[in-house]
Amino acid sequence: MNTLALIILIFFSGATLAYLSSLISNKLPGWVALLTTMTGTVLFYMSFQNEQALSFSIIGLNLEWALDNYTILFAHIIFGLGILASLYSVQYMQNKSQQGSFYANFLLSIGSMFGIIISKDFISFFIFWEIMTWSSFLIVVWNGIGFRKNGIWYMAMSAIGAYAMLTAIVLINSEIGTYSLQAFFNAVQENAIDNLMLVSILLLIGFAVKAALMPLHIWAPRAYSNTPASYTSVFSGALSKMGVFGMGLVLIRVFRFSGLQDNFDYALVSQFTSHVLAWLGGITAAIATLYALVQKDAKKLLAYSSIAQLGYIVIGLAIGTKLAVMSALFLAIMHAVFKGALFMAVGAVERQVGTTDMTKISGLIRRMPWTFFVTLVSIIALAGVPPLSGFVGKWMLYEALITNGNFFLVVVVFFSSTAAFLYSYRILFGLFLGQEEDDTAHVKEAPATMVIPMVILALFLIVTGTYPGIVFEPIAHGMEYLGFTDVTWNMTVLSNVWGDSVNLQYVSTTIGVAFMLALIFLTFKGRKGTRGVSTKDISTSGEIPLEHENLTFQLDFFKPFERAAAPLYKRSITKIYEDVANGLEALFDFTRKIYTGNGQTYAIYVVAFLVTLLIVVQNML
Amino acid sequence: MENKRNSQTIAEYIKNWSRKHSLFIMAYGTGCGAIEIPATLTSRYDAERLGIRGAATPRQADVLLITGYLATKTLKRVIRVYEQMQDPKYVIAFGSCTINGGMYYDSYNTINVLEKYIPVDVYINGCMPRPEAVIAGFQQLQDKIARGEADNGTRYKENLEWYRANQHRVIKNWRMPDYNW
Amino acid sequence: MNISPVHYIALPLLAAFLIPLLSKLHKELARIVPGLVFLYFLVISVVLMQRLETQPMISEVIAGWSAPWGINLVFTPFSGFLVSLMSFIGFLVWVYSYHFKKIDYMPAQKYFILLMMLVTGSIGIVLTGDIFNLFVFLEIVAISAYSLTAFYPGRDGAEAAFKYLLVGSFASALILLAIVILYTQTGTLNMADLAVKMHEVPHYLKVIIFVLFLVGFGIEAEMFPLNGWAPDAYSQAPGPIGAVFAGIVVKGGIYALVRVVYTIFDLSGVGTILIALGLVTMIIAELAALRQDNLKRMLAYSSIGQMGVVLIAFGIGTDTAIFAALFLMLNHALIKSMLFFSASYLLYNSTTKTIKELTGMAKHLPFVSFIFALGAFAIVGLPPFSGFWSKLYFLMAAADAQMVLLIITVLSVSVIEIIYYFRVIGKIYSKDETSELEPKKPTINSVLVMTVLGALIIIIGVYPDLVTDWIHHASDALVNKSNYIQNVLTENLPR
Amino acid sequence: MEGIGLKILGALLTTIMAFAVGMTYGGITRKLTARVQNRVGPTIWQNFIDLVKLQSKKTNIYHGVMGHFAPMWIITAAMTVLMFIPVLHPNSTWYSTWFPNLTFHGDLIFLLYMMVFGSLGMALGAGQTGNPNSAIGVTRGLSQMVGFEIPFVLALVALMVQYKTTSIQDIMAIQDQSGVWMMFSNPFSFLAALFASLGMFRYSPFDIVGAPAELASGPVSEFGGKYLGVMMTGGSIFAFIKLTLYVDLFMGGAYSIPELLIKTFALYMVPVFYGWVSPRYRTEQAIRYFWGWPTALGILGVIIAVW
Repeated sequence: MNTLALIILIFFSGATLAYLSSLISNKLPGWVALLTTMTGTVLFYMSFQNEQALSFSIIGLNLEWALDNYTILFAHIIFGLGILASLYSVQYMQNKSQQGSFYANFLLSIGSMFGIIISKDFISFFIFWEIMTWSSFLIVVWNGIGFRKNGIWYMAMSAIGAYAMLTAIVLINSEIGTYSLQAFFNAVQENAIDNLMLVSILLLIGFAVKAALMPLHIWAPRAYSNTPASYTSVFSGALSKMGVFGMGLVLIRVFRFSGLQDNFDYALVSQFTSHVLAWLGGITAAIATLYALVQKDAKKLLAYSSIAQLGYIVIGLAIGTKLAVMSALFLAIMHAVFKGALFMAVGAVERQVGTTDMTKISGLIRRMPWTFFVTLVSIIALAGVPPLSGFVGKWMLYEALITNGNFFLVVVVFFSSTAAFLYSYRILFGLFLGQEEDDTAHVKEAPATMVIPMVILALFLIVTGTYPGIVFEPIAHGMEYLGFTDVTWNMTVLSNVWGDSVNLQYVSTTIGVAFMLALIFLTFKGRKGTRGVSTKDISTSGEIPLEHENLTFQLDFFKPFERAAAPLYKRSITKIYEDVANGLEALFDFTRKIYTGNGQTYAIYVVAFLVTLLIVVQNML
Repeated sequence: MENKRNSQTIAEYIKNWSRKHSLFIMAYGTGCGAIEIPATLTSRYDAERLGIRGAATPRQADVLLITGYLATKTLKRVIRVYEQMQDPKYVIAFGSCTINGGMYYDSYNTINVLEKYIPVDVYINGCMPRPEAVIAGFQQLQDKIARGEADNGTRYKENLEWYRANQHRVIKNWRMPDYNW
Repeated sequence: MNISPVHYIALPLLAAFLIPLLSKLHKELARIVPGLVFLYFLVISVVLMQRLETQPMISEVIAGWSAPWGINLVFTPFSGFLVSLMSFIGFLVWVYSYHFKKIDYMPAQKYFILLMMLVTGSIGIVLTGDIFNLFVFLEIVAISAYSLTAFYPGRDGAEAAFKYLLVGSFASALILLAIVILYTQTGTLNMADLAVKMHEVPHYLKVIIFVLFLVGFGIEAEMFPLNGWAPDAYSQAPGPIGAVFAGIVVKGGIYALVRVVYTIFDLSGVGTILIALGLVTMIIAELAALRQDNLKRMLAYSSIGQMGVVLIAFGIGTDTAIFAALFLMLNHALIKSMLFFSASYLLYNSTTKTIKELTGMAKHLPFVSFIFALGAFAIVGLPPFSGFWSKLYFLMAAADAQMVLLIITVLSVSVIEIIYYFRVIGKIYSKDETSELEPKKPTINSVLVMTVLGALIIIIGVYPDLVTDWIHHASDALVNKSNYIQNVLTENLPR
Repeated sequence: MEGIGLKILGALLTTIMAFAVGMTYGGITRKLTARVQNRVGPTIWQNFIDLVKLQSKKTNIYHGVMGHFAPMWIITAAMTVLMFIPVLHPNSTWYSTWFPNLTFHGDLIFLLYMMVFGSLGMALGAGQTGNPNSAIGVTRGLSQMVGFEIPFVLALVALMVQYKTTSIQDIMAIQDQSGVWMMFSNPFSFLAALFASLGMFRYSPFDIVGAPAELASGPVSEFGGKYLGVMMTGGSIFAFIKLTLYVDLFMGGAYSIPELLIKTFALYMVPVFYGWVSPRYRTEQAIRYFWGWPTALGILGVIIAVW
């Protein structure tokens, strides 16, 4: 049997099995899911080097599945994160009810994500896309809380995106008579599609919803924060990348290498669209960052931060130069890694402490050192500080923007990534630093099966910080699929088109040496007189904080910044959406006035309709 | 001066010299003497030329200034601050009140002899001492430091039980946390 | 016994008379006999459909007079498709409602007879080749439907039935009028013959007849603004009857409309009118559904909306479009029945039938809630459920016809559809620890029915080729008008 | 091997020089401030004395592992950045023999990010202490950073665009070739960067982080003894780094140490002078300040650079 079909089958039947096994015992589905993901992953990694393809037909439509380098790049994300998340969730979900439905949807979404990337025709692409949407939707609302607020928005926005995509798909089909992706790209090359811009923009809208691009992002914070953390890592790490995956195809394969660049109008429109997207990405990054830093809930903060990070990725893709795309794909992978790790870490906190509200937690660093370590590493990567891998992506992005002449966009990006330090610190401080709570004195480190996946991700961040070439290799292959030729990369040296470079090995060596020197100096100097004290032992003007008092600064953390940036906070897109939605609903209410419930009215309708038809139709027919 | 040098190793000498010339003060405004501190530190008397400057927190401070009478309520804070300071640390007490209670000698809530509660390096007499006197006091302390004689914290630690007993006697509701200061 | 389409009509009519007598022998017979009839329907459908493999259509002449003059029943792939679907749904409704009014059998007897007549009438509409006969069957349907709407004693049911009656009698009158005009002009009532002779009718009369038919059948087909009766009727009739309305009766109305438009008339521009009407119907209905508190009304509006889409598809009129329309009808019949079946249980203990009362139902009725959710997923067209394929084909048809705006409108409305369906799911699945109610557990036969429907929806969704051949045949038969005329008029001499 | 030995020696020399210069500038500032206030003031070596005293504290406390690591982070960041910054002009003889360090392996954006590394460590250490003042100080510092980063980045973008490079050596070389310093060829960007430097050096009116009066010196309020000493060292090196960076970018770099000292000192006096005459801003005022005229100047600079 074809491996691709087998993997899909394994995931989908695994989902069924997971659900059915929950009828026997609530503990089983977790293991079933783990086994399924493991089997699928192993199967994929055993065979992904080989050429894989499959095509079959369903109600007269040809479906094609195949692996290519671009696909493999994203498959790494899906399977890597998927297997870690399923290992993680076994313990995370331990005492929760209804695990069957959770794991069924978990596996469905992973399987369908794989389905999306291997689809080489729009129909199976769309089918898997929708399966992914509703399975993730079911996980978003899995806990039954805030269904209306979280779930409906997600589903509605996803539907808008999906339907935009569907429109584009059927339009493409009506133009070229097939759903094949390759045929579409060929048609683009040959300029055989009349309303290519419309189609592309519709497709982009569809992908932008999943990539949570402003102004289509409003589902994201709510959906991300309402999801069990074991899935949020996949959700934010891998699922949102499906939007990136699609955008890459459209922005690069259609816009950049369309063979129509000589056509002035086409070039103008496609460049305009790219620019608009790039700016939207920038605005997304900036605004989402601003919202992230006022959040009190760690998960919500990370949700907004995800949106911001996806903004960078979109910028990179929209700019579309070699370096920019490379940075975007690199950031996409890194975002999957560090955001996966972060959501897992926050999930560990949630499981051990019972809340993710940063105003209620503090000082967990001693209780959960591994979780802190993972968070710290991920946050450093997220903030883009060298020597971890986040910096590599950021660096490439900036260089790409500057060398490409997007001067003001780079400032916006810089602003948002500087502001990102604020929320980065917020989450580290909010959860792990500050005075220790007596309430959390009993808290222990999360179980090993939860810590191990996180630590693996963290280690990956550290290693790729110095040797990003590990990641560049699949990216370069993927970019060649997208149409770039001669993609160069180096194991440790980053360089831009102007020839400027950063040698990461030197950086990490210098940091390491300097740090070791300082460590030795500080640790051994006056070692006798040096001692650790409790975090309660602080100098508060001689006042003595009592045992139960916690002086950790948690509320209104960035109030001064909020005050300074008040105009930026004044208008919330979410609120606008809600107003629009409410307004529309009120407007739609008029339909209820049509149906008065009065038989006479209905009779009049019939007569009036008859007369109208007689008048109108007489002229028409 | 010269005999001081002889009794110390060179490293000790350098350390003490730097301690002498860099005094971060924790001005604890316990009483009326606090008014003299600004005068001492600002332009007219300019204590900074002697390396004396204010420190905001006891962690960074070298010298604790007790500026006047000490109510028992304040004493608790003073002890706390003192214990939070890092060795070597010094205490300068201002005015008569810290020596013998001064005009508050029979007050029900004021301690009379500061020495009983925390070790004091230098008393500056007067009610109140003028900035000149304060600076003189500082210089005396500096001399003491340079001689390597001022090590307040060790004294406190060695006689901790005695100090604690005295402190307990006046501070009835002793709720000092049992931190490992 | 030679199986013929006549059995569809004759047997239930016979049974309807016999049931009161038989039930004197044994009470249960009042329940069982209709079931047997439905079962027999299924058998005939299968046999006849198989026979269609060898011959293009089966035309059965009643009372010996051949086609242009006598009354005939025509079993084409198209009508066969609809008849089989109706039989199937009818059978499922019977299974589902087998326990209905178990205690007192008198209402049950009425219920089952009416149900049978309703289905029979609808099947008759589809089968008949005679326009007047069509009218008669329409009346049978209408009268059974009125009675079923007023089935429960009480003001609301009676009011709903009255509205239905009022509007329905308009429909009857208009259709009758149209038939009269038609007959005066052509002198025939056979539809095939009419189609041949249609060119004799002056254009202005043609238009008038068309409009009369459009309005008349439009009422049954729940076309805007003639569908005011529908929400009331759906919500007042017994639960499973909602499924019959949505799955069977409306299909009959649509069939009649389509038969008239596609076979009898040769007017150009009808497509545009159908599209326009369908569009308006769909938009208004879905918007109305968005704000409904009452679950059944919501389902009714949604049903209307779906019919609007079907109308649009018929209006587009290309092969793909008609394929899509039939596929839509199939899916709608299956899914909406399933929704009504499950909604009945969800609303069983509710006094106001509002969505609000469904809070936390999933805890008490996990299976029914699951089925409802499945139905909602399928009807909004999420893959891999059956609703997706029909939607896809509909959009493909629209795209081929270069109707981008139409696609966008339909899909925007679909978003609204998603919102209101998912709101209900949200209510059902939301955590509510306070609810104390002990709702009625679904009986084994209803579970069976819902399982069958759910399985079908998933199976068709995953493997649509199972039914597409069937639908292709049906749509070919519909499009190929001359074939129909020729076969009816020439080949069907009495055997 | 000889080359490596020389390089290590050069690196050590650079570090020592940076440290000494930073400390001395701090001392000079204190002296000058005292003179402005009509005081005698401490010696200009006062900071060294303070440092020695801090290092000779007999006891030290830390509040947890991050409290222990924070000073190391700072000094690590300082030393690393120093290694990647060209202290002297690449064309000068001194540079090639003594101060090349690792400057060919980094660029401007790398430096920008690397400079944050230390602040991050500081913030973590401050957070670990559990002192509310520290955390407040950190949030103020971060907020202010968002403020001044914008004009600063605008200036840098203008620079990079104008010279079509992100390498500092190239920027210096081009300035040398054209004979016009950046501060003259694009004065608006220079001004924007200069305003940003006010926030960077955290002298009054932007000393909202330390804010001795209300925050008890902010992030460092729980640090004393050797920890504070190491932080001071790191801070001094950072001061030198920032000044050198400015000199490199806007003043064409320096060919010799005295030239470097003159230029850096001149630059250094700007925030100091500004501080003497200004009271302290509130945080939001500070941020708003940077988002106002400095940003406008920065945008103007970019426009001119693109032109």
